[in-house]
Order: sequence, then structure tokens, then C-alpha cells
Amino acid sequence: MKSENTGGTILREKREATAGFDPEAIMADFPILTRKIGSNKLVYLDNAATTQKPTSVIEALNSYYRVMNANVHRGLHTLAEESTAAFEEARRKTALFIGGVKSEELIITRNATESINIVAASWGRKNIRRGDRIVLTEMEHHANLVPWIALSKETGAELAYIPIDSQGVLDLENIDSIITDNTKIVSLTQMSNVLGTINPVEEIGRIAHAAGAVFLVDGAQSAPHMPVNVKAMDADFYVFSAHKMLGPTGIGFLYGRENILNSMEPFLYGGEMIREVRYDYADWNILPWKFEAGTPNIAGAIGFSPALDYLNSLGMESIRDHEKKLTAYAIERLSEIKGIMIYGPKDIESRGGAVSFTHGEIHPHDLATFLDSRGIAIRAGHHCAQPLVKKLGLNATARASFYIYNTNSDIDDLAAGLAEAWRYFGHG
Amino acid sequence: MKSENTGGTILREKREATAGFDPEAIMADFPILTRKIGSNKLVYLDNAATTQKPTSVIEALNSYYRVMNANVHRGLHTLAEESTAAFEEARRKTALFIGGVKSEELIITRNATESINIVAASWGRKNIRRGDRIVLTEMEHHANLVPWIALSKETGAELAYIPIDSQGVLDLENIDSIITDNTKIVSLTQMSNVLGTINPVEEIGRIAHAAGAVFLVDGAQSAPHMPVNVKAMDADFYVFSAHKMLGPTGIGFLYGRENILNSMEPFLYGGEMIREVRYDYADWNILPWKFEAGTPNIAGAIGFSPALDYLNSLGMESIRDHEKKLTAYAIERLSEIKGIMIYGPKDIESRGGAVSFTHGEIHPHDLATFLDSRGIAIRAGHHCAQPLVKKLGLNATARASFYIYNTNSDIDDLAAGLAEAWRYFGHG
Amino acid sequence: MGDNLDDLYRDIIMDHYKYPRGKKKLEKADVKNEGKNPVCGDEIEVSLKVNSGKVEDISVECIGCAISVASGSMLADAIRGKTIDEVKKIAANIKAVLIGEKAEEAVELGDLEALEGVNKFPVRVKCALLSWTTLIDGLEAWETGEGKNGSTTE
Amino acid sequence: MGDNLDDLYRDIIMDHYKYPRGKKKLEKADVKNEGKNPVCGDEIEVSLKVNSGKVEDISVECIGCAISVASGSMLADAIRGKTIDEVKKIAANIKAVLIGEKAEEAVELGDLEALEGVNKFPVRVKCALLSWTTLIDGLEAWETGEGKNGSTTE
Ligand SMILES: Cc1ncc(COP(=O)(O)O)c(C=O)c1O
Ligand SMILES: Cc1ncc(COP(=O)(O)O)c(C=O)c1O
Repeated sequence: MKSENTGGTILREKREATAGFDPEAIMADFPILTRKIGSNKLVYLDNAATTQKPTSVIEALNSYYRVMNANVHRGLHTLAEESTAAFEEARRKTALFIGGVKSEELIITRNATESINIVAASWGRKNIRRGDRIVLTEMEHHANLVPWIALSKETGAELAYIPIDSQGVLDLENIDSIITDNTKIVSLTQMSNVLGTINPVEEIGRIAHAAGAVFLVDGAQSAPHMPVNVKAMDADFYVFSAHKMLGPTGIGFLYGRENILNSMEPFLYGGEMIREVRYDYADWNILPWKFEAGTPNIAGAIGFSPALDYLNSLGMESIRDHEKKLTAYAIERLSEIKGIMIYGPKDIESRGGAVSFTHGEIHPHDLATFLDSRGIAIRAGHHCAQPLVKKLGLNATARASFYIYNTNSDIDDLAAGLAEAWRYFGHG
Repeated sequence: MKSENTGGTILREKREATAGFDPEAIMADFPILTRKIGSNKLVYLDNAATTQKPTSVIEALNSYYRVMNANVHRGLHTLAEESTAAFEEARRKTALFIGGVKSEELIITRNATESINIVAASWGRKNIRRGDRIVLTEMEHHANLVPWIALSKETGAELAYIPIDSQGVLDLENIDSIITDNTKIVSLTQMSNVLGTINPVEEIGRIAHAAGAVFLVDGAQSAPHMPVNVKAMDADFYVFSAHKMLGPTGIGFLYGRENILNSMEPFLYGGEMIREVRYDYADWNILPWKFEAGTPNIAGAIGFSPALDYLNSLGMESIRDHEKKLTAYAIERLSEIKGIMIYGPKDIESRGGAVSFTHGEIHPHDLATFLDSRGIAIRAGHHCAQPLVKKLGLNATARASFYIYNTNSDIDDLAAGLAEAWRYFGHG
Repeated sequence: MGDNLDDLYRDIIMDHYKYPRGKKKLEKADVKNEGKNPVCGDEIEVSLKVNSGKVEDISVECIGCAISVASGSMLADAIRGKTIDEVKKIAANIKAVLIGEKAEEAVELGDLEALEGVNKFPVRVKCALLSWTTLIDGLEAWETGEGKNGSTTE
Repeated sequence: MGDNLDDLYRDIIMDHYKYPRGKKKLEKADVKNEGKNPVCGDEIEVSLKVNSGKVEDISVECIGCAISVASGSMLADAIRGKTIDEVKKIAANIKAVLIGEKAEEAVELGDLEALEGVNKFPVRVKCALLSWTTLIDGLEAWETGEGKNGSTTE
């Protein structure tokens, strides 16, 4: 617990949380939560994979196609103008959400994965050579591993990893021997999708910049769950996906510092990203469109607007607070159950709401299937982080992950299911 | 008109058309068509840019998010299983639609533009060298120009263009001196989005293959409007976008011949596209997932299923027939108007329903704005084909383009608007 | 949008579009700049003769839509005889009018106020801006002696 | 899905999962192959001793979920003493059962019929298949003399 002199802050946060969070009202905004799985009500605890959508998002998609649908940017008719305005408004809102970056600096992509690939391909191919170093951490998602493994194979650059300790926290002790002078980029997740760990991105960013490296933060798990300020963390690149934060599928973002984006070659070529094309020549549009070729996911972007409104109306501080309470309760309840082993930090302040665990000898896949028969949706496997899961000495974990519509009662259901699984699979 | 001995065929087509096409019923399926623009009803003639969506597509998106939403492929819970099944079912249906290719050969992308970029980057970088030749046509969309211009700049390969004649039809007279032995790829559109021209892809495919070249067909404008059989045209790659054929935005496809796709490096790296990842190693998933990194546009793919059902229920032959009639009527009506000049072939059999024109000295942008004030949505500009429009001696054209819900009455409105514009802009 | 078309194509604008002023080429211009909106295809050339800090003569040659042609023609009429400083103020005012904001230092716009209607047609703002941006870029290049690689408002 | 869980985890399957048969390592196997589903993390090793065209002994070592362990254990029980030809027919029948199709040539499956419930859980089919695919690939490599680079059902 915090020391007494921060009591004021805690009190204020508590009040906000109470003001913003009415679980009943929130659940009522998510139509899928009334769904039955067999004869059980759905308990959705797979939020790190993707979140559910509020009515306002579903309705925005609906109404986009019913009254406004048109291709953007090139059209002079009313529908095209309205679509373009709504599309660009979604960009502006998102730029504000991550700390007030410029709209020009925010590229609309398909997902966080593509965003990282743009950096690895366009920035990486130009700036990374044999003898250079790319620094990642041992807890990265494949999205922030495989593009760099491929780039290292192509260029001959070396990969180095910031290790994790036994708590699943980054061990910064030897950071100076990892982020070396030949390090060209440091790329890490702000929150682990397996361990829940929140990384000290400000600190690592300073070290990266001091070494002259570019700094990329993978916000796929953080942007949905806590206040994020890209300027405060001084990131050169920041990536995230709409579908993990109440938004539609097929929409992601790449924030990039203006001068760096300007120095990069485009990633995809085609309509919209050009200024002038001749049969033997092409030059590029200004930012952000230079990186947006072809017809974008217009409905997806427009449908993300009300998702941001929803998050803003609750307040990201309150959301973080709500999830801290849920996570603390989950760790408490799961720890009581015989056979359960939880991975990642136990300190609530330094972790988010993705809770990985194993349950004795029961294979996580069997656990997931078993819980599903009780209506409880969790994920099981390597969570697109094979090397990390191997490092933990495992082939797979089970993972429960929370969001704004989850309550302690969901965690009670999970705990009951896990206790029963223990008996079902013959350990009782 | 066809000669008498094909009368049987013509008769059958006519019957199908009559059976399948009830304009009133079709219009009732498209909610946006009841929209007013100012005080006028919407007349939507910008279908080559993007098409409107039937209720069934909008409802599929709606219901996906209301009852099924989950991330695909990795999940063991009910929602994930249902989503995965529906997502893969959309792929299977699409593979059938373009002539019964294998599902493994059909990559789900963001749009046709990205599909071509995958080929240019993954296949092109590996197979194209200085001294090689890339053959395109003079009527290509930027999507099928700029990736190749960039590749030619990167590799030193040369670009060669199949020219168009004064009718806007490909001139194949000197084809043997264009598709030469050093030609590695021939890439062309099946239907021009500016001129409407339908190209003889089977014939050009044979010539390309005889020269040992790979053959890519851009189906962005053809797949929505006519029966398409990728096997019959013997294409090695075929690309198209869902949003131009009743489907959601943010979904496109790349068909590729299995052995060629297998020989290519991935384009995007991350989750889902891998088999095994270690900190210093990664290998790839099997087709089609090898080319699908990260969370896909799940809702978009699932929402495309009912679009295909809709097209199939009308029948692509009937759709083509309907559009032929509309296009013939449009050319007839527009030709009567003083000042109008129409580009592209006049023969209905060799063109689709994208009709480009100019109207005396009136700038196409002014024309588009004027028509919009009457509720009529057309496009004006270079239509992402700057070199072609320049080649026509213009900076811009106006373009009306048709789809299943358009009727002769829409064309009457357009003609009336154009006649009025002539007076408004002072030529009357 | 819809039917407020006459708000865009006001009578004054249509008059300038049909009978554009200042099209005749200048002999030996002091200031000269080209502007181009390749996406639209609009092209413009602005040339000035400057004498004791004033615009003595001006030529505007424009290929483009009614809005860009009229805006260029109105520009020619509006700045003839004005000091460079006044020209800059007018240009700043026009930009403000077009994007629907208040200018820092308001000046009399006269006929130019007809351009106000353009701000309800966001996609056409760049058409109206092209001549003004080309003019200002040209003046700045002339003042600083630095060449400008063509102007654009896209 | 929902609550037909006992259809997947039938008593026989649970029994094989808890007490897997054929885990003991074989001395000098004739046929040996490894299977791996890296996405799941399942790993399996199948070894056979073959004598006059019959499976004399078999070992199946499996790290994985209940379904893959049980399927491997049932495989060990089912093919001991069978001819290679019979083994192939059984494997073909199991594949058909798992994907919910009819086998070309049906054979008695006995206990193996318990695997039928898996076909209602499409994502688990690959777990049940792993041991069988690994076995068949191993046999084919042995018969043709060609090495196989590990098997997978993902
Ligand atoms: C012929 C042609 N090719 C490619 C494209 C690009 O399609 P998309 O913007 O959906 O990628 C278009 C769309 O305008 C087109 O008309
Ligand atoms: C930490 C992290 N990074 C990146 C991603 C990739 O997100 P997407 O699949 O939306 O591209 C994920 C999603 O699982 C993630 O958890």
C-alpha cells in the first residue's frame, strides 16, 4: 500500500472510480454479455485477445453503412465528404487520446502487428546494418519479435534481449551492456500480454535515447487499460489496435515522430499515398496519407470514435483503478485454489489485468475447454509469446484477462470453475 | 448484336436477368438509397469507388458483434470457435466465387492495393533483377502502377506498357515486342476503372506464360461486375476488394497459385503467421495463414459472406447483363447532351459500367459539385490513374459508374443534371 | 451541402470564372511562382511587377475549376496597387475566411468576401487557396532570395 | 458446445489420460517418429518394433493435453499385434471419425470409438490426430526409406 502522504491521491482516485463505474450500467451497454453459452451465461475473460463492443460502436458501424458510406478523400459528393470528415475526426480523436500528438503523426493501419512491420520494414531497412543492434525484451509478443528476427536475418544486425527476473519483471541491472552504442532501436511492450507486467517505458526510453537509439513502444495491451501519454514517454513510435479497446476489428495505429516518418520510404504503394504519378515516376503525399495506400477500413475507423468516447467518459484513470481491484481480487481468489500457480508480478501497482496461470497437471487447453462448458471464456496456449512461455519452463499457460465490464462475480465463477476442474480431471 | 445461332444463349440470359432482377426489390435491400441529399433523393453513381451495402451485410456485422465477437484461430472457447468457423467459411465462399480455387490459395488482405503490394514486395524482391522487365498497361490504377514503379526503382528492372488505342482498348499489335523473354511479370487490370474497358485476360495470360512470365490480374473492377473464373484465365495472382462488391471496408483478397505462394517469403511478420518462434529463430505457418499476421479484420470477412450470397442469388451473368443495359442507356442519353464527350469503348460487349466523360469547358470538379446539389453522386478527378488521364490529354474526367441497384431513372436524373449544368456554368 | 450551391458559385465568382482578369502575360516579372495541385490537376502561374514596394502589375494564369480560376482572378484584381505588406494581410485574411476562422488583423476584403461561401465545401478550400499560396510563396522566395520548388495546397 | 463436455472427455478417454498405456521406452525400435504441434506445445514420440509385418511392440510418449495423451495411449493399445495394413486402415478410420466423415473401408474400432466425441470440438481434432499422423508418417518413412522431418497436425 502507498504511504500516508499520498492518501489524497488515492482518495481522489477512489471517488472518480465510484463516479465513473457502475458495473450494471456498463454491462448493459454490451449486448454480447446477455449471451448464453449452452445453458450458462457468458463470462468473458479473454479481453487481452480482443474486447467486446458497446452498443454505441455497433450502432456507429450500422449507421455508417445505412446513411453515409462512400470512399474517402477523393470524392466531391456529400457522402464522400461526410465519410472523409468522420474518418479524419476519428484520427484526431485518437491522436488526442494517446497524449495529444499531431494528426499527421498518426497512421491508420490494420492492427498493431502491421504498425510494427511498417517500422521494421520502412525505417528498419533504411537504418539497420550488419553490426547494428536491435534491443527487445524477453516478454515480447510475436508481433514485436518476428519482424525484428526477420530484419536481423536480412541485414545481419544482432538481436539483444532485456531479461526478465523470476517475478516476470524486466531486470535492468545490466541494461548498459544491452543497450549499447551500436543499438539502433529499442522496442518493447508497455504491458505484457502474458505476465501483465507494466514496464518502465519512460526510464528505458531515456536510456535508449541516450544511446542514440530510436524507441518504439508496443501499446497493444496498455492503451486499452491505463492512461497513456506518448509525449511523456518520449516514444518515437507507438503502436496499438482498436479491437483490444472496444473498437472494431481491422483497425490499428502507428504513431511516429513527424521527422522520422518524413524520412521513411512508404510501406504500401498505390492510390491515396501519392502526389503525382507518371508512367516512370511517382512521388508521395504528405503525412499521414503517405503511409495509407488504397481504400482504408473506413467503417472501422469511424466505428472506433465512439469506443474512444466510451473510454473517455469512464476515464482511463478509473479504468485502471477498476482493473487493479479486479486483478487483486483474482490473484487472491486463485491463490486459494489448490494446484494453481500464477505467473507475473504480484504487486498490483506494477501489473495490469492479464493473469496467466497453470493448474497442476491439467493442461491449459483442457482447462479452457472445461471452463467453456461453464460459459467462462479464457485463453490457453502460448499467447503469441512462445519464447517467453518456454522461458517460464512451460508449453502453455491459461490466461484470464479483464476489462471494464468484468466484476468480482466473474472472478468467483472462474474460481469455482477451476476448483471443479481439479476434481473433474482426477486430482480431487 | 450476336448472330442468330447463339439465340438460345441470349434467350436464357434474358430470362435469368428478368428472374433475378427486380429493381424495386433490390433497392429496398439498400437502406442508404432512402437517404436525402438536401431535399433530393440520393442517386448514387460512384460505384467504381465503392458500392453500397445491403441490409444483410449490415446485419451480419451487427450480429457478429452482438453475439459472436472473439479473436480467431487461437481460442478454445465457444465464441472463438464460432468466429473462426465463420471467418474461414467466408474465405471458402470467396474461393468458390472466383472459380473454385483452394482456400489455402486465398489470402485475406486489407484491400486490392495491399494484395498487389504483397506480390510486388514478396514475390518481386525475390524474382526481379536489373535487366528484367515488368509489363503493365497504360490504363492501370495507381494500385497496379506505383508498387511496380517502386520495385523498378529498387531493382533496376525496366517497366514496359501495353498501349491503348484511341478507343481506350489495349493495342496488342506489337505485344511480342512488349512481352519479351526477359519479362518476369505481366500485371494488368481486367476492367479499367476509368474507361470501362474489359481486357482479354485469357489471351494476354497465354502470351505472358509463353514468355515464361508470371501473370497477375487486378480484379478490383471485374470481380464485382461479371462472372470471374481465375482458373479459366490461368492467372497466377488475382486481387480484389470486398468494398467494391457490397462488402465491408477493410477487406480484400489475394489469390495466388499454391506453389508460388509457398515459394514466397511472408510479407507481414507477427502472431498467427508463425509455426515456431524462438528468440533467434522463426518459421512459418502453412498457407494461407503464412501471409496473415496479427488479428485480422474478422468482422469484415464475416460481413462479406452475405455480400457474396447476395451476388450469387442474383447471378453474376444477370448482373453483367443488367449493367450492360444501363451502360448502353447511359451512353445513349449522354451522347445526346451538348458538350458531352465520352471516353472508352462504345461497344457494350467490351466494356463495363464505368463511364468517364467531360462536359465542354466545365471542370469535372464543378460538375461533381453541381450534380451533388441535385443529390447525384459521381466522381471527378484522375480516378487514381493520373498517367492514363494525362494520356487522354486531360487533367480530370467526370465518371458515373453503375451497380445492381441503379436504374434507367438514375441515368435520366444524371442526364437532366448535366443539361442543367451546361446552362448554370454559362454555356447555355 | 445539398442545395446551397449558389453559396459556393456566387455571382461574383461566376463572373470572375467566366471572364478571368489578369490573364495577360507580364514582360519581365520581378516575382514569379508556379502552383500545382496534382491530385486535382489544377495548375497556376502568378507573376508580379513590383515598384517601390507596391504591386505595379500582376498576371495570373490558371487551369482549373471555377473556384480556383475565380480565386486567382479575384486575387489579381484585389492586390494591384497594394503594398507587399497589405498583400500579405489580405492573403492571411483570405486563408482565415476559407477555413472559417477569424484573421489576426482584419482588413477590408470587398469582393473577396464572396470566397467565404467556399468554407462550407471543405474539399474545395484547396482550390480557392492555390493562387494565394502560390503568391505568398513567390513573394517570400523573392524577399529571401531562396528559390521555391513550386507551391501546392493539397 | 456448452455443456456436452462429457462427450469429449468420455470415461475411456479420461482413463487413458490418467493411466496412459505404452509409455515405456522401446529398446531398438524399427520405426520411430516425432510429432509436434508447436502452436499447442504438444510433443509426441512413437516407436514400433515390427516383426513379420506385425506390430510386435509399441511405445508412445506424449506431452500434451488430455485428448492428445489419451489418443496416443489408445493408439498403443489398439495397434499392438496388428499388421501394418490393418494399422493403416485403423488410422484412416480414426481420421474419418475425427473429421466427421465416413471411412472408405470401415473397420471395427472398439474403444477407439470414444474419440468420436472430439469431432464436435473442431479445435481439438488436431490434438487427437497428432499421434496417428506421427505413426503413419513414421511407417511411410520406414517403408520408403525416406526420412521425415517430424510430423504435425497444425
Ligand atoms: C482497377 C482498380 N484496381 C485497384 C483498385 C484499388 O482498390 P482498393 O482501394 O480497394 O485497394 C481500384 C479501386 O479504385 C481499381 O479500380
Ligand atoms: C503486447 C501485444 N502486442 C501486439 C499484439 C498484436 O495485436 P494485433 O493482433 O491486434 O496486431 C498483441 C495482441 O495480442 C499484444 O498483446
